[in-house]
Amino acid sequence: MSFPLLTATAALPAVGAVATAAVPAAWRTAAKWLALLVSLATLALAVTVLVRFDPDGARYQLTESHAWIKDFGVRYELGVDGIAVALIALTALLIPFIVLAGWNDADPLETGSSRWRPTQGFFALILAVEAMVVISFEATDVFLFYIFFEAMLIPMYFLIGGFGDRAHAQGEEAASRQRSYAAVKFLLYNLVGGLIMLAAVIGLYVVAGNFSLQEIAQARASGSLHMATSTERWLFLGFFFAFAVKAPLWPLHTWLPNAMQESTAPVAVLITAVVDKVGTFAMLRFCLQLFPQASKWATPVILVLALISIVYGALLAVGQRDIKRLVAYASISHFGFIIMGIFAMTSQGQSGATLYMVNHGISTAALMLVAGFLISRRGSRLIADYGGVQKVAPVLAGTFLIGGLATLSLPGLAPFVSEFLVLVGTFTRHPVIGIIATFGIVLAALYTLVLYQRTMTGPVKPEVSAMPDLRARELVVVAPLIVLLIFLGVYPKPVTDIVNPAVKQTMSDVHKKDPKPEVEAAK
Amino acid sequence: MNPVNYLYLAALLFTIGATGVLIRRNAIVVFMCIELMLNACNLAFVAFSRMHGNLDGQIIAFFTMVVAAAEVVVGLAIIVSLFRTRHSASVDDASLMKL
Amino acid sequence: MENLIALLIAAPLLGAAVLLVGGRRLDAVGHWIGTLLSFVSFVIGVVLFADLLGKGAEHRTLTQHLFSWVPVAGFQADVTFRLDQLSMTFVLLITGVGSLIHLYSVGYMEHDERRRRFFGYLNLFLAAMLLLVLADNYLLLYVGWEGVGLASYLLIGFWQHKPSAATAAKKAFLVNRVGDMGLSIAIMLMFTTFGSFAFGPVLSHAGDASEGRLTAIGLMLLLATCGKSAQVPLQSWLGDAMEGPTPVSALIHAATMVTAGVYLIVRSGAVFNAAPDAQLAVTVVGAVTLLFGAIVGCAKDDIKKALAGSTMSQIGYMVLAAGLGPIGYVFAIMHLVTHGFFKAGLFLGAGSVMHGMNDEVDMRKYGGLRRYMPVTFVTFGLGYLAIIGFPGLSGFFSKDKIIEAAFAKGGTDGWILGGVALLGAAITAFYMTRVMLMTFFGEERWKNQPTRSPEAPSAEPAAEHQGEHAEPHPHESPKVMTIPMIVLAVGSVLGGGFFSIGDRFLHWLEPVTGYSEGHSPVGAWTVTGATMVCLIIGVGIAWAQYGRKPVPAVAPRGSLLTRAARRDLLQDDFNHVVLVRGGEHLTRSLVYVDHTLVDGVVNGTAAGFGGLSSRLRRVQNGFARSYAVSMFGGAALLVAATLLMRAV
Amino acid sequence: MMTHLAAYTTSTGEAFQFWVLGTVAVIGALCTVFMKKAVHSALCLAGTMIILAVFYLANGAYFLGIVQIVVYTGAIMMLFLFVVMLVGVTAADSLKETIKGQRWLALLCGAGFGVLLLAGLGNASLKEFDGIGQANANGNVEGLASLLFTKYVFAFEITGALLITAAVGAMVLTHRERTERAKTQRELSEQRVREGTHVPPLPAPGVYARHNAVDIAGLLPDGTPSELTVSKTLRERGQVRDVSAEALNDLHALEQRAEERLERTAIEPATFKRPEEASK
Repeated sequence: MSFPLLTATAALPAVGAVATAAVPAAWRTAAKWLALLVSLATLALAVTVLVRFDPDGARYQLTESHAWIKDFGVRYELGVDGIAVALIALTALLIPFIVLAGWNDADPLETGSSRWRPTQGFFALILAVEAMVVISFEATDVFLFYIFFEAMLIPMYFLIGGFGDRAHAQGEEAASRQRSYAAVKFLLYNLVGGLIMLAAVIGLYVVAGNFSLQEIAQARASGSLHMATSTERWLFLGFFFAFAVKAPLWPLHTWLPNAMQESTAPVAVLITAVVDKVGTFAMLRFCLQLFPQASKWATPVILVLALISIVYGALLAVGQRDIKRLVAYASISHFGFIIMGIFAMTSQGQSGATLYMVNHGISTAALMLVAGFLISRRGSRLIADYGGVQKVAPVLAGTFLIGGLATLSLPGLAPFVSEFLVLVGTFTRHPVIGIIATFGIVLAALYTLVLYQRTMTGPVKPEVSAMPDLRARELVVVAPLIVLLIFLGVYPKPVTDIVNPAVKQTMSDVHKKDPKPEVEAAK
Repeated sequence: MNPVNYLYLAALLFTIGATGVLIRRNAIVVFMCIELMLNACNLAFVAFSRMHGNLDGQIIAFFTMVVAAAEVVVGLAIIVSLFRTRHSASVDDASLMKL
Repeated sequence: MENLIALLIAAPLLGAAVLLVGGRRLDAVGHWIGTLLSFVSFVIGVVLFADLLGKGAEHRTLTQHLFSWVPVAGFQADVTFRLDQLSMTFVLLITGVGSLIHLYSVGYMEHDERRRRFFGYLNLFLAAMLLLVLADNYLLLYVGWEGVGLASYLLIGFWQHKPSAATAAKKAFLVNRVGDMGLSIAIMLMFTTFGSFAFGPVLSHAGDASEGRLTAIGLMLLLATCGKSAQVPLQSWLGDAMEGPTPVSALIHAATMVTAGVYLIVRSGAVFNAAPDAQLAVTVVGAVTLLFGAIVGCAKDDIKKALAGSTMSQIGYMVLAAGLGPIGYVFAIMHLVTHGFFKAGLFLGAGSVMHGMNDEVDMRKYGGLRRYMPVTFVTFGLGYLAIIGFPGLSGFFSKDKIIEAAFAKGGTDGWILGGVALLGAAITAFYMTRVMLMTFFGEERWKNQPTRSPEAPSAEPAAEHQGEHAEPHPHESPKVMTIPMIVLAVGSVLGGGFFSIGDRFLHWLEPVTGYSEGHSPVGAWTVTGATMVCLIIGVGIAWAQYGRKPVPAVAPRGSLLTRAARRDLLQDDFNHVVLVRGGEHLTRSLVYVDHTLVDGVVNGTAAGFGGLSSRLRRVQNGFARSYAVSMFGGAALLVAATLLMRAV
Repeated sequence: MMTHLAAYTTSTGEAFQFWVLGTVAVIGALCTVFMKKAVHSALCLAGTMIILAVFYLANGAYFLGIVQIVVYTGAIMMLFLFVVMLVGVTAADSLKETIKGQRWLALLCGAGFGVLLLAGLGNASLKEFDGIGQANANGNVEGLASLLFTKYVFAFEITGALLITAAVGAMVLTHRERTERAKTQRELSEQRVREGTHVPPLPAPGVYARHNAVDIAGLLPDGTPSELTVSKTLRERGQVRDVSAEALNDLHALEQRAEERLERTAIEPATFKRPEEASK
């Protein structure tokens, strides 16, 4: 038996989480370094997975399979396809930055404050989330997936509810109230989605007799497992609902702005760049593979919802007065693109969507983390409290601009490639939806540039005149992300090469072929 | 007259007893109403006994009486001790079932 | 030789990277690095040009494949460059004029503490613009297309501390994005139509596709053009873009970037040739903009904005020509090149004037400057003569050809378009003469008055060391600024003749763009004659109005048209009322909707359950008798159910 | 063996007895429920039970009839009366409803249940009666006994155990073991002094009230009655007579007479009413 690489990748951060939590209270810095080391080691493991993965090989690789709950046919089954590999790499890549960016976020407040901020807990929770996200990407057993899909809510709940921004306009009391509101909202939304999914999971077991994704998918493909049309649709909806909450898709999105607004920037990145990706990933892996017919049946509605997400999220981003809320709504718009790409049912759409997940992770991380640095300097999230930062802190402004440009999908930066692929993929099958979605790029420019203009340009506000530029630690966080954004914008082939075969498989799962062009001119 | 009328009477008495249980607040009266219900049942049993021509119904009625006696003993004892601690025989006082 | 193409782009890109990442260490030499790399690019361009000239007309297309960019199933985007006669023309224009303006900026931006960054942006622009014209497929072109938009954004907003500059930059980017949307939809359409968006397959198979699709593609490309080239209805950003430093206006908003739309149409000629409706739309847009820009140019007192109106109008000519199809492509490009020379020259001249006038931009506060800045006067004057189409100068040749071609379109269309083009020529003569007269002739209106205009409180940093309200001391600019102006003036004088005599330019471009001789209903000399008459009329009116009478230092109220023209023919007001206000209302109401409705539904559900449970909780009142009632009711229900079941 | 008729009827005498006594039984039951005082309820219930005993007898359940009278009416009802006496009369005797909607719900449920029950009985095919004669052939008591000690012997034994348990349970519930020595009078008075409440003995009833019966509250100097003067049990039963208004009226009349005698301005005769009268 070979080394269980996938288990190790998920287990390492889990063990790290426990170890970090166990560090004595006085050794705060040690806990931080431990968390950083663990996340880097996880990254190393993830890179190993990436290297060992053969894009042209079997669909699921590095598989592990052990019996777990025999009576219910639940197995501990892991395996990765190209999409999962890309996302695991993204997750493992982002966590060290999140840890580094949140280095001081969970320090105890200055003496005299009654609030105690458990540093160890903060980093342990982040690592715990990482472990659960990674295993969600790896699980090929529906039940196993479900458990971790739900379990990650717990550490996220504590991260949102327990660690907010340091300063708050309305005082500590209001901040804490809003935080717990956001955390509860997050939990409730996702829990409801999860419970509906649980019903569907049980239903799937009743219909299929086991939980193995591969077996069920094969049985579906070969026709040996027949599902009644309505059964399949109900099960699909049960799964999809949970993923749509997590993703989040309009109109199930309202938890995201609250959660992102109230949590610290690194945690906000964790939510939107890492945890939410599980939702869109699961749509590709579970919805399309298990319920191909129902997926096709639901496509029109989902595409329209995704379209609404895109335009609506962007419009709301324009109207926001809070930097983090703005980024949250921008993310909703981007998730609209991802879901649209998935359900466009074209190679371009799905490859684009997968690529989008990776790119959105990186670009949002860049933008949000810089925004977090900005907010921590001034102690306010309100856009109106800033102005002229560019003059005082040019490097901060520059990185903020690059993050913003990535968000608006400027060509040359990574998100452009994926966004365009999604648009093309949608357009080839649904031209009208594709065209309307294109309006999203104008709106994206609007909210990004308005944000930049209001915060960074113009006369220097007195409150920001003493603002320090990015520090070394912060540069270490931002610079690699920007380099990655540029690299993947210019040369996304490494990612597409991994993703394409998996997308091809998914396309064949749903029995869809790309539409032919009118004139065969490519030859 | 058809002896089934005894059954109607039993049903009537039972209903009156049940309503009494719901309406009265004095625990003792409530208990009396319960006794009334039990007696109504006994009447029905006796009538059934006659209807079927065997004594099993009467046996059951006999057991009912015995159990009712036991119940009354315990119940009244509870009422007395309740009254001692709360100085009231009302079943409503201080919503007993609420924390 | 092919391998040099990438270097064309790499040189300025390297410059941009070094200058922007390098930090303050490079402040002392940054501008020279930028200028040097720009010249390097130009030299490479010249070498490649020489190489192309050495080949036969049919072999003048070089391609360089670098790597596969986005390969997904049928969607294959490569990073491939294509250098043919059309791209070569642009490369030379971009790097040539670009290098001169780099040089000019060394002097112009001398006192700006962020000069290094300025050169970084300029280099970034060069790289993006070169990428735009060298791309071998539309997606790569799109990268350059947005890249120049970014550079333009950064440069317009270079003085970010001025809110007006920041706003103008944002506006430029946004309006351009609308155009970019057109380009991206066009690319998608190409992909669904041809399964590719590389120039080769698309252009060679354009004839095979249905006309409806081609028209759609054409219209989307036109939308892109409108955005980038400031054509009606997306022209509103160009006037505001003058907030940027003057060299930027000269390079990006006069000579190169704004002409990218013309490049796009000419490059996609094969598509337009097969879609007459799209072509008609192009000519209409061109004609309308031609007049629009000219009228706006007549009313502006801000020298740069007047020139911006002129730019709009001249690009209108080019778009008009490009819309005419094969009879106009070559002339569109020719006018583009000559315009690049003289308009860059004019802007640099304007910059030089401002440089000497404490950054005053109001022409009503100029006057009689020819004595103080002779070199500027001469070069500006030559540019002026070129643009109004003075016989023998470059504008004469290129514009004349376009007017001829417009008539040659034939039919009513031809007469209308030709007439508009002629009218445009007259107005051009009027407003350019106006600029000339107000700036260099007449009284010296700048004397005895403070000059810092309130609109530009801390305008160009070059003036920062001077007193707040000092009377300006007009002076000639340093050599590093005048030399580029002289070179450009020489180009504007000789370019047209050089290109036209012997149809050199026609023969050079024809293999790429195709050319067909138009059959004009009026003779070539008649058109020339008519143009001359228009020119004289225009100049004459301007002379009568601004040359003979003194120019009031404060603008008179003016006619309704004048006032409208001063406000960009109310287009901004329209935008403000409809788009900005409407958008604000929309977003605000959506924020409200999201908070109350979408969130409200969910919260309402929660509150509903909460309310229900608090109601239900009241049932649990702790009274044993209440519970007994429920039990009794339940028993009654059970009896009822039993009876019912038996009855059924 | 009798061949049974579709409509088994009883003798006319029994029918007469049923209708008369049945009516009384229902009235007794209703009185049980609606009588204000527990004692009256208990008496009505006893009456109903006796009638039921008669019905048992009429139905051939002689043993049960006797047991009903002896055990139920004789023992259990007496137990009830004892408890009523022990507990005394409390506010719980009021028929006034305190839970909103309880009465209506109860009556609704009761009516519904009753109607359903009667309807169910009406629907059931209960026309065939075997009569008890055959079963009682060897004597009712003997028949019961033979069943009780054969077929139902286990149930019988268990019932016995239940009775014993109940008896023990009742004792446990009602018996209070004194865990500490009773306080002496001295200790009680010392405690009162310590607490500062009612150091002197409680006032006697009837003081200043012209009566000195135990159920009349003594009056305070301002003429209002003092609760402290009457026994707690009387208070709880609501059997305290209030004569304060009378006394005050008498006083007033006396004053008026004195004024008349002294030929002063006539004073309007004031009438004092008892608080509860005033509130009516």
